[in-house]
Amino acid sequence: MGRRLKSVWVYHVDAGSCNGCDIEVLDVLSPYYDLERLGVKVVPNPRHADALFITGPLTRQTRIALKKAYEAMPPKPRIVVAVGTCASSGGIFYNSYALYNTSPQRGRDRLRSGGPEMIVPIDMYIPGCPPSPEEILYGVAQLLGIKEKKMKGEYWIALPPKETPSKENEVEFRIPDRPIPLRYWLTLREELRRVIGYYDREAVLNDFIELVDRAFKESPENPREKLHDLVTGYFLKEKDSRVKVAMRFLENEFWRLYDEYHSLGEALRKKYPVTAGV
Amino acid sequence: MAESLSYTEKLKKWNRFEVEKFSKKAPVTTPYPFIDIEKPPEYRGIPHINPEKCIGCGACVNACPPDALILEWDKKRGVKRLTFNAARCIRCHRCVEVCPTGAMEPTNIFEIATDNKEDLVEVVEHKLAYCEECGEYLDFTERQIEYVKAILPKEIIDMYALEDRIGLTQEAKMRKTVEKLRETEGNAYPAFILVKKGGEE
Amino acid sequence: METTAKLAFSFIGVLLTFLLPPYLDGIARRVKARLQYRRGPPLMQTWYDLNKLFSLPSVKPTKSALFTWAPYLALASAVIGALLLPYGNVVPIDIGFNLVVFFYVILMVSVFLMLAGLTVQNAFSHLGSAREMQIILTVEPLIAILYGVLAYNAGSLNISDIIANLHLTPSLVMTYVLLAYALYVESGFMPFDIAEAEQEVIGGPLSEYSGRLLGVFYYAIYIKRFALLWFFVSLLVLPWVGPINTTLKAAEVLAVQFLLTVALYPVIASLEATNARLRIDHVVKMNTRAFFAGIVILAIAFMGW
Amino acid sequence: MVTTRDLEAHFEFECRACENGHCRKADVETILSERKGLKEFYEAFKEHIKECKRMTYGQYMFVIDREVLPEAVLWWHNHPEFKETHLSTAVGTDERPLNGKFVYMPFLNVQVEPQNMDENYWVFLKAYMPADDPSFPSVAAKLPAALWIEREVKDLLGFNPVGHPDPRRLILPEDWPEGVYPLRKDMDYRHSPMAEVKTEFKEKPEGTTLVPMGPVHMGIEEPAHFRLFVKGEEIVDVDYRGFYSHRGIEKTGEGRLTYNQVLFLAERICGICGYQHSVSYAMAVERLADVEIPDRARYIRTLMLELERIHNHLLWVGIAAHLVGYDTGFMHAWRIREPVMWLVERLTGNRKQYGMNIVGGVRRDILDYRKEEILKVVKQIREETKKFIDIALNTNTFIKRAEGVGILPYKIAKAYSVLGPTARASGRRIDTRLDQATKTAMAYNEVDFKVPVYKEGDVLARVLVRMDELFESLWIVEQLIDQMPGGDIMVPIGDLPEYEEALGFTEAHRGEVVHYVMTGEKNKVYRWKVRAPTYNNLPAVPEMLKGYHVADAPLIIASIDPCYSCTERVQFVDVETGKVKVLTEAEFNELSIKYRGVF
Repeated sequence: MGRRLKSVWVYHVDAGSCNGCDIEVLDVLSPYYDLERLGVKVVPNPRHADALFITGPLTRQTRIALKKAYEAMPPKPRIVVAVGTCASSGGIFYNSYALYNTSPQRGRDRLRSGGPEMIVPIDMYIPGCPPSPEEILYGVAQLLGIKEKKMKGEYWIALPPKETPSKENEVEFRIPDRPIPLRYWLTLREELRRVIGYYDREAVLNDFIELVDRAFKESPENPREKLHDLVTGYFLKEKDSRVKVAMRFLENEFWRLYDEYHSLGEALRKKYPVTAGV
Repeated sequence: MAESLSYTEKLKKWNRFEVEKFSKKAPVTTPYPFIDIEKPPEYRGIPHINPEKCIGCGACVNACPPDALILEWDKKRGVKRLTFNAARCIRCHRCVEVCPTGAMEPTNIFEIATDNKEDLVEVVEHKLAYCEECGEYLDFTERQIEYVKAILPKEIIDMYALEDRIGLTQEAKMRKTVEKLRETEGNAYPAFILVKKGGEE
Repeated sequence: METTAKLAFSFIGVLLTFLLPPYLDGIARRVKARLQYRRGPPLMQTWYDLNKLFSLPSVKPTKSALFTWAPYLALASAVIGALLLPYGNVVPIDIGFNLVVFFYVILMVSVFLMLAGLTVQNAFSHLGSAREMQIILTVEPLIAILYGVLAYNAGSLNISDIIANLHLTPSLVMTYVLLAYALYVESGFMPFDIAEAEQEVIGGPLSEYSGRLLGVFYYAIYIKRFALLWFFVSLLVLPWVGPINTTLKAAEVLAVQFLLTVALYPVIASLEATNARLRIDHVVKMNTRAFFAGIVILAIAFMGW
Repeated sequence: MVTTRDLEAHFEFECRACENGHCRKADVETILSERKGLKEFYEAFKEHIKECKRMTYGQYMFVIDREVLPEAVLWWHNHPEFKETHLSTAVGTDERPLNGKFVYMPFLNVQVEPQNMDENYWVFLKAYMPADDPSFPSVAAKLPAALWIEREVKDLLGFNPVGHPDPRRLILPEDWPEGVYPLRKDMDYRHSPMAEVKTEFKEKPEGTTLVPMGPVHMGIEEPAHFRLFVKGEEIVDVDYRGFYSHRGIEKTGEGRLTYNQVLFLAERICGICGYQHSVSYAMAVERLADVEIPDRARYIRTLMLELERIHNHLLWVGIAAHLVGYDTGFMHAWRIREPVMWLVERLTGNRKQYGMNIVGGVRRDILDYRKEEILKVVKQIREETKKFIDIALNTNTFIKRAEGVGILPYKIAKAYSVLGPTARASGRRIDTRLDQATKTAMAYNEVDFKVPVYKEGDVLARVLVRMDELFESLWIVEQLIDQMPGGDIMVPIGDLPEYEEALGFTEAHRGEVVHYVMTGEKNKVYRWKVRAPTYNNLPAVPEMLKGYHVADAPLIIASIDPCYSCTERVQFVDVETGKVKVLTEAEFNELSIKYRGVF
């Protein structure tokens, strides 16, 4: 589509930011992302500028400077871009005493408002902590008319179990069926966080569950050896040492849980034979 | 499974120079706004609440440092709204880490700049459990009850006869326990449950 | 040379003066970008910037008339300066001693820039103007001396006569070198753009301007740079090309001038890219040293060597 | 002034933290014998010391009377043998809910022997002050390092430093009413009272013109306000008023967040050295909880710290080149730096705020393919930085602008207790990685590296120090990769002990970062004090600026690599005296224009 704006001069004001976003704004000018090829030049003073990049949650003290910088800009093309989560909504500091805040709510009920939008009308929000150069490029591209907006608000209604969805934004409840019981999955998942970290644990756990499933299917009478061989087979393909450590750990942990729950089951049944009807 | 790559090989295969088409020679700039790119798999984009798995337990709300996730209660309509605002999310993925059902999925969506803030808000509405005896709504949702039943082993549910007592308010539960005690006076009831459940009994 | 060819060439001269400078600046920005391993803006980027600036109203923080008129006066003097130069063998404005006129007219651009900076109550404008003044006061006498040597060598103050009968002497070669340095300093390229330095004085005298007035000022500066470069190129090329009598040869010479200008601009851009900005006292020291060298050359020229 | 001597009669001292037998009250002899210097101090101030305690490994606390405070601090600071000992900072706490008193506690980084982790230690001098008269004798007159520290405690807690040379407001915004002290326990962290703007300035020395550089100025990345008084081009005097990024981080940490969430707030103190803050905070809490974190976690933390140092030094060189107008240097420095940002984005998920840390270890593991990525990037960075340095250091215009500019002699550096590369460029042999016991949270004791120290103290020396440190960091990363032990990456921490204090510290690329944490009930943080290196370096900037040109001001200011948001106390005052007229010269004159221009 045709580009509306060919040359936008940008002026950057730091309203008390942690300078993570300022560095990303400078990063966008560095050779790999080069904002200047889109015709956007960063200028040293608001008089020459058409657009205003604001970073930071608008601390009480920078409010004066931001207001003046905004007024010093020539009135006609005043585009204001809020770069970063702090500029979009006050970020992690949103209800601190040192931030300028005009909205009556002070606590958790103030989800949406915060940051420089209290004193300056903002045209474009680029959230991110800090937004990577690609995100800033995406925001600027939207401003120049190169890209379209992709985000859209969502409102889901989570239906209680056993109800079928009628409208399209209603979703029925589904616990994903896994070969191992839910409590095994939860315990293993929690312990994996300690062994391999929260990011890789999903994939490693899924692989392990498949192996357990195959072990129980292929040799129900002696699953332990079967699982052991399957895991060693898995190691032929998966060369990564940390994933191997995690798989061995999962295997031992799985059998420990298996024995413990079973023993607990017998103990309870022995101790309280009369269970029905109580 | 054999011919597909293993987990780490898939991750290793991702190469930034191919995706963003940087060139090795002098002008190394990426043609990004004019081509579509995606972030590395490990990138922490904005989390997405998967309404199918979410049980509205609020663990993510407690773990979220900037309060980007909040619970809005509507006790009259018996509804609890879990609201996520991407404008305030600092993408630390603590919610992804603590979510018990894996409903908080980590995406690597990074193109979320918008001109109106309502696009960044994602809401999941849950129906609260209703206690017939006292006629008022409880704090937890029905999906939570379902999930707890799925977790607890069969023996425990039968032994404490939790089946019918889970969906009640606190007083209703206590009243039920007291009635059960009077009804089975001489039964060999384990003492510690009495003290914990009965409270004053 | 019939009047039509004369008219044609001067029309080309006017065209070049108005259209080429921003394009040259686009080339410079592209070359600088490529030296910094980036893609750099399209060549027409400076034109886009100027169009945008012309279309915007400008904010006037002061009521003094000079603030609004300075840019237009600077533009006028820059254009006149450019038109005093030979295009092919035609000099659009061919009055008697136009070398001196050229010297003063180009000087007026910097003077207007400085005065504009002083009309406004801004510490950084004053600082910028003060720096501009220091640069001019140190570089203009040097240029005057060099023009003097040229005039002495060629025996007249009229540019077309100078070009016609310059004869090669060692002092002339030295003059060329010093002239290159002096014109580079006067056109305010990187190591010497201390007046408009962004980092220290936020655009110096221009920090108050916005919109149309700013665009006009930038346009004037680009035309001044073009005029100085064109003057240097024509001094290099025209004397040694022999008498130009047929229009074909004149057109050919004009083409050579144009190509050389467009070729030299990237060299200047690369010089700009690889140098940090000097401090004002460095520049003053360098200019005074160059000035004494100029006097020595003048002495040599007088001795007829 | 009421001294504790005559209060003694009915002043029965008991501190709740000690009374539940929790604090480590080994008897005095064993504590004093552990480290050199403690015994002499105890002898010197015998009658004033009420209690002596070892908080954690290598951190000792003396509870002394407040009258003796200045002498005690000076006794340590100008200690004859321990040459590099310096006053790190001071913590003001409102312990009225605990024992009805205010606490002012300066602490010092005692360097018995440089680069020896087991000898050096920290000394805390805790002085209790009654609730109605929170005043203490000021040491700022004799020790410039304490200038800002005492002004901060006056602003945020209402203490009154008696005899302070210039007790102006330092941190709180102009329109903050008098008498409201945010860090006191009775004020809610969300309450933000307003008042009319009141600005206090140093008067302009006659015969000089004022060049307002700030609040948003080209030469500095973030809001800080240097009012340069110049004669012609030469800077005569400077009035600094910073603290624009004051976001009330400590109060928010105490107010809304639990101890694990505070980590993510700690990381957002500064966009560039976020991970240093989060590691030093985690170290403080781990010391409190007496938890031994697994080795692999220590290695991964050190690895991330060094990667952050690498990309920061490259960033700083780019900024320095940019401020001198040498934009090609800026572009190439940042081009070389980009691969580190991509690498870190793949390792941790975010280019800057790594979020790798949790109290008790690390959240993500370094799989094998990530190790190969790291080694590839390190090799590439080493080659390209060598090329960059050869080119950059041979552009004589760059050298001419950097050499002999902004000189900071050793004496002033020690007096202002300047830290980090700025101090190492002036001859101070300090590097917290090796000086203090960082082995509980990081693995610096298992890698070997040199600490570059230069004597000249000008901007060029600072460039060279940073470049040498860059190559040292590359070498450290390689060592870490091939010594990486196995094992878990995190140890779950249950509940924290109540009312315990500890100090966490790392060597950020700007200097020593210090986090003091005191826990309260229910896993909340009772008092959390952050002190970033720029807090100590910035007061020394006016000393460096005097006598140089306005054109050098941005470069000199940038040469200490100021991170105003890091200092969290960095705020500015506007010259405007409150009147706002639309677009008159006066109004525009006050607004000194922000830069961010690159071309």
